[in-house]
Amino acid sequence: SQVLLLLLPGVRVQGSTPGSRCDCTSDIQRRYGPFCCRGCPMGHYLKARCTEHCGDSTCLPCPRGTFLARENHYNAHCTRCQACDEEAFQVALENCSAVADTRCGCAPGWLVDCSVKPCMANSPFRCLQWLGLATTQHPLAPLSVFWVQVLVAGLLVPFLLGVTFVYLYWRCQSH
Amino acid sequence: SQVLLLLLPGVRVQGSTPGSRCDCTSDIQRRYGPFCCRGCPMGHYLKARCTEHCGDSTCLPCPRGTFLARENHYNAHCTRCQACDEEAFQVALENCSAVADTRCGCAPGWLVDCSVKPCMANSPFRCLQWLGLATTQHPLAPLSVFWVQVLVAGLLVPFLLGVTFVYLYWRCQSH
Amino acid sequence: VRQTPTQHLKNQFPALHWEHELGLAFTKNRMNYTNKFLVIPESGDYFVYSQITFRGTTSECGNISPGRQQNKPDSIIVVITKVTDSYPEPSQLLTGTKSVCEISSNWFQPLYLGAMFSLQEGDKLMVNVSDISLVDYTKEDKTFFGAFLL
Amino acid sequence: VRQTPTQHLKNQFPALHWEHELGLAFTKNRMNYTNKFLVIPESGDYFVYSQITFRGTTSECGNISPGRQQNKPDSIIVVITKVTDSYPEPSQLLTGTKSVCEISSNWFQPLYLGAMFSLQEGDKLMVNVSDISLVDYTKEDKTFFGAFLL
Amino acid sequence: VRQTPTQHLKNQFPALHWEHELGLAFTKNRMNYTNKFLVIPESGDYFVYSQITFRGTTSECGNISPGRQQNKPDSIIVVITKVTDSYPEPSQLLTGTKSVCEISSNWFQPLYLGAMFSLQEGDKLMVNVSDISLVDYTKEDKTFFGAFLL
Repeated sequence: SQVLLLLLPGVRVQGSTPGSRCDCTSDIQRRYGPFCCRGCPMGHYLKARCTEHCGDSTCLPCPRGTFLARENHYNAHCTRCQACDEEAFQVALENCSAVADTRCGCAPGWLVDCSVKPCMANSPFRCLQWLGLATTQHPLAPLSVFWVQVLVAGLLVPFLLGVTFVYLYWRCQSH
Repeated sequence: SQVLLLLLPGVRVQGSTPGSRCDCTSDIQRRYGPFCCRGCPMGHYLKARCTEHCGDSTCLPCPRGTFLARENHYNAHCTRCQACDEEAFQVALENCSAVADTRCGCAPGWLVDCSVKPCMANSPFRCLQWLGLATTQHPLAPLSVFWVQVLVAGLLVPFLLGVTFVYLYWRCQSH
Repeated sequence: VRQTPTQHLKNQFPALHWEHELGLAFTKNRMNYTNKFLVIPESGDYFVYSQITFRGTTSECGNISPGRQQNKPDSIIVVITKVTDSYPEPSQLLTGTKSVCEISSNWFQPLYLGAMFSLQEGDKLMVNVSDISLVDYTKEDKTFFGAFLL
Repeated sequence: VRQTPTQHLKNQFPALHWEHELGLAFTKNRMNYTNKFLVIPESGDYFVYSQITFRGTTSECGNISPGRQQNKPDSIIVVITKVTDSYPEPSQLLTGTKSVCEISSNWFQPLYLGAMFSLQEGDKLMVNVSDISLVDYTKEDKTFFGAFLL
Repeated sequence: VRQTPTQHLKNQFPALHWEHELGLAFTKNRMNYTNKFLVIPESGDYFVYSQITFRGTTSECGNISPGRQQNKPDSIIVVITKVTDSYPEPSQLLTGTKSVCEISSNWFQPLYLGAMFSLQEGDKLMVNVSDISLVDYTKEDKTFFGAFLL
């Protein structure tokens, strides 16, 4: 069974500045069989190679949702834009364009909370509401409730005993 | 696309004791097509089968880093030697040879600490320094020290207060 | 085929929507993708595979308090399901199921599945997950689904 | 090939028995299954794969008490082993090994393996597991084993 | 291709070195291995796969003390990356990423990846991991990497 390829109307031929030297050794051109072709600009993918020496490749714009950030390439596919993790309250600080990936981050008033340690460039992260920082950021974990009890017991009991002791001592002296 | 096979110079033909009976039924020989061939010795792999009845197979020494521990076999590949886990401070008690795998263990003065329970033959293990046993094997985990303190404070303080209270009460009554 | 999840089916786990043209995703040789299904173009033996990366904030089960009872774990499940004209009910081809009881503030982990099946022309394959909100759909190299004729 | 485990072999981990005809299980093109072994019908490159879903009640290791020492984990292991006439010892082709120290009342998780090997006619493949009692053999889409010629 | 890891690349995670001739490892049909890369000999659809077994001693996150806050987990990551002449940046084909917060004294677990890709002659594949010191390179059946033309 064969692959179905659609010829898209509105193809635009891309190329670098006309007249620049063409010898296939510089980064700008690349040899494809007998010809030396110019690469595609950023935001475009290679649809077809050039058909004459030092000719321009046929390059098409990256479809919506994809991008290619580098110049003078021969990639036949655009890279897919990443999606921001809405479950982690991430927002797109910069939407994906044909030349740059989505930039995910936190909305103003929200805090970036890296999900792992150590935190690296593309580590997963969550956005925490800055306002309710006291409650959400460090919610009173059930475990610290335990500690409050220990504290209370550890202070209160000696205090009560002390008070009883002083009272009795005072009563004893006053007789 | 085809596989590239290189004929190696210096091939040595191996075989078991000459003149032993050859009837393809014993373990020693094995029928390959019309012929009955002798197997390869340990430390060698089968390069080519025998070309005459009861002939010897062509066997080559196992390359460095591989081994075959058994006799009279027809294996075309040697098994790769295992590596010792340096991150777990393991050392090679016996380096890999053409006839035996690496034997990993702990250096003298180090303790084998199996990483799993139950501990089986080839379970992963770490080497712990024996000398500092009191500190390393069961170092008094910082956690239990904490609990000892809580215990002491929780018991001792009320006890002392109680004793003082009884003493004073007794003195008060006796006046 | 890369993944953009939306909840649709009633009686099973929700099925995932997939991207099938952009980036690393592609369909060829008449393998078709429509509305959450890969449609088998010709009868034969296919290798079917998928990875779903799940992620979540900590589960109640992972909440450790002194003298706590042992809690029941949550779970993450991925199922590759076949829908066929020859039988009115979908059948589960592959299932990855894992308990989750993490003590950390959040967790993430992949489940991978892959095996060979004899499929008929017109059979449809989809991927169902126990909870779509736990699926990490942010990058196509983490969550994917595919099939090829052997 | 689907899975009905019984314990048999001595020196390695126990090998699993498999269902090879019913349900999703099938053998074709002279690939044969006998007594726990898939038998390779012709020499060539094969993709060999298996998934074992393990499940258990909580392990001692996961028992959290204040001031506890860190325990050693249990482990779950699956090995795809080759037995060949050309050499008197089985060889381990693929191994999935995972530590288990769950704090929940019970746990379940899959281990998946798959890779390409050059195999000879008559070679036999089997699946060994560290503890058969931990294998979830209840459904064929959770625990499976297969191989196909490339 | 079996695995002997050394750290090399700058901007991504470190890439692993592989053994490609000894034991179970082999290259054939002009598939080439040089300096951490599998080099694609002819354009076509390839199934690319890898398993990395990670192991480590317990993580800070798993340290349970009374009244502890929930810690952030460590993580283990494996990425199969493609480097191509047609584009100046490597692209991530497959990613396995898992959080690690184990309470036991040590832990070990595999991450498996596998999928089909259209690759061009001369494309190069490598495996990057988040931390080479966590990779279990001791046995070739636990950590491996391969690709074959469909």
